Amino acid sequence: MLEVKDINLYYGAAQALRGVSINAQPGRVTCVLGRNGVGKTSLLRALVGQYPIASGSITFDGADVTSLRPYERARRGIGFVPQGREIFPLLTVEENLRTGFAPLKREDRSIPDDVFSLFPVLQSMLGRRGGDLSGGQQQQLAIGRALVMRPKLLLLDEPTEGIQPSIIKDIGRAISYLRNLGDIAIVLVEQYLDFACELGDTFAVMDRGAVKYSCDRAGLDQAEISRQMAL
Amino acid sequence: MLTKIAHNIATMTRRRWLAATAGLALGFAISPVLAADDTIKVGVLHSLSGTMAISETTLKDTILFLIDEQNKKGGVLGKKLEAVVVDPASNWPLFAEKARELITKDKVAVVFGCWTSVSRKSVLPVFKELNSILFYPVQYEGEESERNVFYTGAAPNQQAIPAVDYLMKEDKVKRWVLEGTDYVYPRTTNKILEAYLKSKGVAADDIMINYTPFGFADWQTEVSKIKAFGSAGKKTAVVSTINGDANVPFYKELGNQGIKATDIPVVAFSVGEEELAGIDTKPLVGHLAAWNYFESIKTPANEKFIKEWQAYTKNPKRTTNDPMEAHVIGFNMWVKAVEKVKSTDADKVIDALPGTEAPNLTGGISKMLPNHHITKPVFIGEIKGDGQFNVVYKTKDLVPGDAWSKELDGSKDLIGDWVGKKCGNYNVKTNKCLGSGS
Amino acid sequence: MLARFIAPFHAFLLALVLIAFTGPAFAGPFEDAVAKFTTDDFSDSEEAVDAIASSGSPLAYPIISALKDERLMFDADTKKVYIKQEDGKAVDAATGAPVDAIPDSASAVSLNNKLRRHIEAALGGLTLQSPNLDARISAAKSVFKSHEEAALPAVEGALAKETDRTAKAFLAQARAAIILFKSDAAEVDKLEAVATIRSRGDQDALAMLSDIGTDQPPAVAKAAASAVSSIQNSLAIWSGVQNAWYGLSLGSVLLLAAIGLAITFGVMGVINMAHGEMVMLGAYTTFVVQEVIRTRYPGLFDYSLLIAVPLAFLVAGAIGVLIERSIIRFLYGRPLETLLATWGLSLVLQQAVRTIFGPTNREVGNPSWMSGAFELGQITITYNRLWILCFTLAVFVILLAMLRFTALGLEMRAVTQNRRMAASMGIATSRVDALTFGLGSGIAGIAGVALSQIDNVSPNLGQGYIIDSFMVVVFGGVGNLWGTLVGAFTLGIANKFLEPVAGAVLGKIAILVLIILFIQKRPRGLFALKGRAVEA
Amino acid sequence: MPHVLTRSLDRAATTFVVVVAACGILIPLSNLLLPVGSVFQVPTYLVALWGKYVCYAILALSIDLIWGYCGILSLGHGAFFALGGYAMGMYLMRQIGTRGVYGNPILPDFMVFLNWQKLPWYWYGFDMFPFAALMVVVVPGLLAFGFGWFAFRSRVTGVYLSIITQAMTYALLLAFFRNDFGFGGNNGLTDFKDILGFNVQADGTRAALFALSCLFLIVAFLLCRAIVTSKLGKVLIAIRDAESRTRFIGYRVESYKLFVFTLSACMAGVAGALYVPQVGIINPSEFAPGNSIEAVIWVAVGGRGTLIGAALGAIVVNYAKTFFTSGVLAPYWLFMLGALFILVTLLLPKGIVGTFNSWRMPMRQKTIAADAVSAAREDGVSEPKMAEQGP
Repeated sequence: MLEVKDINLYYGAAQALRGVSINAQPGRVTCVLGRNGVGKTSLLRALVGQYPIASGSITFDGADVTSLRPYERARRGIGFVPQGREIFPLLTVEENLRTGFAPLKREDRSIPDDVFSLFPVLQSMLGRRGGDLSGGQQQQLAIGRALVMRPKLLLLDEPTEGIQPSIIKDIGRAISYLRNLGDIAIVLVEQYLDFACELGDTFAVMDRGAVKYSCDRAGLDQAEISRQMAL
Repeated sequence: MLTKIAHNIATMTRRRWLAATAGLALGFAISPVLAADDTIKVGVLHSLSGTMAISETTLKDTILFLIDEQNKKGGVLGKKLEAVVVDPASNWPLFAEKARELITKDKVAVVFGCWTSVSRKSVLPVFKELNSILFYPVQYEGEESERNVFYTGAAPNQQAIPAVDYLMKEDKVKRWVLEGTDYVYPRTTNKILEAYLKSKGVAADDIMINYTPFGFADWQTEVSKIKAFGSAGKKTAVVSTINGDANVPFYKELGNQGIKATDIPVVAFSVGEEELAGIDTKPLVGHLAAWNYFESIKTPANEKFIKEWQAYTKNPKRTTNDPMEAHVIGFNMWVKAVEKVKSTDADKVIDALPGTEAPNLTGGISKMLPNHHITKPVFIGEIKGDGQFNVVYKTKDLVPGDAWSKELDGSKDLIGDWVGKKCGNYNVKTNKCLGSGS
Repeated sequence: MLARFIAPFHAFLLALVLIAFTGPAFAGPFEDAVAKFTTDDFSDSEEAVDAIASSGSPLAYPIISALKDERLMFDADTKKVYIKQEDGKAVDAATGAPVDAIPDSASAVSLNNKLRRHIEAALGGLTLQSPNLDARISAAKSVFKSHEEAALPAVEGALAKETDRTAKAFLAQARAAIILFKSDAAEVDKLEAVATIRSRGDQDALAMLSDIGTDQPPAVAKAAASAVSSIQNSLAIWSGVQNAWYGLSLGSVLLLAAIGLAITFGVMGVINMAHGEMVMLGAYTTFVVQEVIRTRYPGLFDYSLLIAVPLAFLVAGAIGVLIERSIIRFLYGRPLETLLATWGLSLVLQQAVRTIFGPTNREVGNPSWMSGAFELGQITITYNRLWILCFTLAVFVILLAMLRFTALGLEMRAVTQNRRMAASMGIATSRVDALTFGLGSGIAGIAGVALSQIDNVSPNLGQGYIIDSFMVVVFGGVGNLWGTLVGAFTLGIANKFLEPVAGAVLGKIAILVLIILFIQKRPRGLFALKGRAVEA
Repeated sequence: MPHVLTRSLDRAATTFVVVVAACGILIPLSNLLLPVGSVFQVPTYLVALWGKYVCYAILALSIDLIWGYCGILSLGHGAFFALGGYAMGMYLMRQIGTRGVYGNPILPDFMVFLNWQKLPWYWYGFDMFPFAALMVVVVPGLLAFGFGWFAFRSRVTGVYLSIITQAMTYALLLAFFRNDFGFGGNNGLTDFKDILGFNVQADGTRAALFALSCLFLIVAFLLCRAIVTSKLGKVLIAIRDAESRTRFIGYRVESYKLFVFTLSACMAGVAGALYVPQVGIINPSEFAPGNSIEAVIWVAVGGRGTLIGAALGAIVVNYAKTFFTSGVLAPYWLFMLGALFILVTLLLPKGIVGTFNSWRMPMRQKTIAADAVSAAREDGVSEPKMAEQGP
């Protein structure tokens, strides 16, 4: 599905990613773990095309998307829930959801029922401005918005950051529901280890722009991961 | 040149500096154009871009046309005339710069140019300093007589006063609105008119003076003010010294608010055929303009001129106007003066010009006066539906232009006389030549 | 406008005359009067008009109205006078007999204002009983203005027959005006006349009542004086209403000029100094449309603006897209560089138009429905201003609806709020940028169509609006269309209330200073976006 | 020369000073000493022309100081230039004395002309050169101080500031156009005779004015240079790049901005004062917003944030203007000027000098810089939301 091979990314003279390779499969959650500033967000932004990579390749759905523009990648089915949510503040909740229509054919332009069944709060706030929602509500909206695009790959960047526990549970439920659907590949970037370990199928720990440890659910050793992250 | 400078800065050693700067400094010196002796150069100093291009471009074409015609007749003194065209771009300091360039670099024998008063004021010191000749073709506020300038447009007594006289006599106008753009020409003209009207017994209450900025476009309030002023039961007229682009919205608003010439006539001094070409004139029929020339005047000379002009510009609809005629007269006077003294030397030509005569296009012979203004006929025309003027009044004789207005306190004792007194502002009371003109 | 109503009626009348008048010519005072036109002297023509009007000849109306429209031709050599009919045929003015062709040596009898006033008065008397209502009303108005004693019987005759209420009121006023100035009228009648004229309450009434002369009976003079002051008082109140209307109208012009900028500058953040030139291109599009219509399809002239609006939108919009693709897109994130590049662009566009169309003004005509004015109470509302106000509001509403309800509108808003995220939602941001800029430019273009109706169409047209437009957008608050709307109308109305007090120049300076001070107080404009939404 | 001014000269700056000084000495000498007509003699009209360019260069420096180094884009700097010019013009008018056309010893011609009876109070003192010279600096300085005081405290920044500076110069334009204002209306001040007793039209005076302009250009350059290389300059650059952060660190951003804005206005005033006697006229059109924008463009063309570039840009653009407005090119010069502005912003975003400097950068740095630029341009990264600038 998604195959990332050996990518390098620079910010000016500083190297943010060093030969990172990961992959993601439908029906599975790939967790990318690591402390602040190790390159997790840079990796996701490279995947959606917001930062151009210097070398390496990104293959998605059998096609090389390395040189595609961000909106072209979105049109191929890469949905993105960025860190800090990046809700369109002046658009209503409904309009925020409708921005996901852009890659869809005219006849597909509807908000899937799943969005409201996963996040009922959105239903009741359709007319509110996105910027006026609480952080947790915005996070749900951001995920809902990505789902409107009918993604084949969903990239989530720290969806639990600064969110109250009850909503974290809702989000966790939503992610496992999406995984269980079986046709969406999910990449979850997290620092909240318990949350990730509960959902993840494979795990990669990053440090200084490189993947330094990886394992799958079978070989999961939470203590080891925790040790790797702390280093 | 740039890369060269940059290169120099980067690579030269300090020892080579002096040589380089000297070379650079001399670099600008080596540009003078070698003047060809087989032609006489004529400078054309009219804006071809910027806000004044709208009026001045035609005058540039006029001079080119006149030079072309003159060269067909064999030129002047056996030499061809050659036009040197520059674009001062409606920018007043640039006028001075370009004038200097024309006189010193191109060594022109005479310059035809300027439209606005400020452009003339800007180049005046240059012409005085370098002792050259400027022909200025536009009606202006007067109060000037310079040795190096020849004013072929109307002075206020050749335009404003006859127009007011006409309205007082023919339309029995008792109440006056003096509406103008806020700059020197309207200010002065209105000062003169105010003094003149008061001397004719018009009460101060019956004169309203209004000024608006350049390019004023929203005339609703002003026009309704005029309407209200006109409803005092006395016959009212508007004397408009509104300039340039502001005229079109003014007339459109007049037309739309239904102010007809039969109710409140507007007489304008800056609206000619060229300005009317931008408006649908049907609602304006009957409003007036005072000029020394109208395209519609039927004389053989004028018809011939229009035909040749339209052939030259390859535009059968191209209009003619008053400042163009002023250039025609000025050009012909200059040619005569040059042929008389057989030289293009500025001093000789300046001395020869007063007294020189040239036919104007509407019949009659204009003459250059000692004050460097000319005699002109005055016509009052009413706007017709086709954008032309119907002449309803004409002075019997040509009116000599007054450099100094007799209506203003500051200048009533002044005369310009470059023949006898050799002075542009001679006070006849004290018998003294004032200021710098001595 | 008057001519439009009279023309069909006049043709009808002329037909009647021609049927009745087929006999041979007979000499008399009428013929002598007609012959006076051949001298083409204003005072002779005046006498001729007066004589013909009072002759009772059925040819009087056709002759005088032909004179008015400069269709009355004379031949000085043969001393013949002809009427050139609107259908191109000609008749002999003295006999009414058809003529094959007017000789080439004939030319139109010339007019001046004094003569025109005579003609108006004469035509007024002649058309008081016209079958056309508008013609009757305008006839009554011109009799009111001229208040010639001779017209009194005609007015009274018409008054007796008149059935329409409006026309009747005008006729009564006309009669009152005549009586007021009739030296031998009874004092009672005069007092009644003053009351009738006072009821008009407008500036014409004011003019008439303040000019009744000194030989009136004291009671009449007193009544007139009190009427004058009462009219003046009511006019003073109306002048406030008038200022408000002028303010609305100026506001609508400001809004129209600024609304495109509210998109390119307010929404996209591009300081587009070439905005004024987009307005100018719209105006020139109107000119070109009208030129084509004038030469090819003169009948469509009244629709010229309707045709020009979409074309101007397309022309300016297409050029806008071109500019965005070739220049602006390389400068996003560098607003001040955009300012410089678009300034250069505005110079190029101006000079290009100057090269193609020449430096002088181009004539853009007003269609008939944009010409003239109507009275609302004591204020005059000109049709062009009214239509521009309606048009502006319509453009505003359509634009707002477009942004709110269409997919493109949603994408535009998403891109402006968070370009990066919008791209990750699959929105083709560069396409949206180009279309947004094109939309702003296109709206500037249609603003040009409207502005061509009240301003010069010259290469400098845009320059006059650019600073005002920026003021409006900044004053209203960048990024908020409603702010632009309120900003434009506030500035318009403030300007128009200041102008009578301070004069046009000082008024404008005062507005600029007020804006500068206002921005200090509220650095983000009138309708700054506020609240959590902005911080997010 | 004070030590503080010369402290921070590097090679390019020294070169600039030497070139300007050499021009300032050699051109007047060649004009005065060599015989007219000699190939090496600089004609007087070129002296006047280049004198004008040098004044523009000083104006450009003043703009670069606030725009290039402090991020304040003033679209109304022409106003300060014109005010300085008017102050000088008023002095020159008073020097005319009885040589005016009406021979009035007190009132300038345009006042006699409009029947003014006495000199307005604000004309008092302008017959004295020291007072006028003081006003050249004080009037623009005060206006800038007052304007900046309000604007910077209210944290008016970015485009908002640019647009209200434009409103300021536009309001002044309208005011000076008014004849009632007492500055000669549209005709402005003209027909000057003497400056400090020397005939303004004499070759010697022109040469001296040219030399003086060069001197002031050098002083202004050194002053700007001293500022931008000092600690103050670092703070200014910090304000330019991240205003709120600089404020949070504890700098009083308003005071810094106010100081540099006022100083820049004073410099512009001096430029205007030198300009007026050389061109012979000062008129309200100097206040036109277009003029101020053009001055900003000189800086952009030469290279924003490089002082030499600003001065060079002013000279290059104005030379191009002179060159293009003559002869066969005259009808097309606006195309060339417009195209120049567009191409420079697109192709040389750092201006001539800035681009030249980056050529000289080591190869490695250059590629990284280029990557950064292309990264910034890539969709999704750049955010054209200037509304977000400032707090």
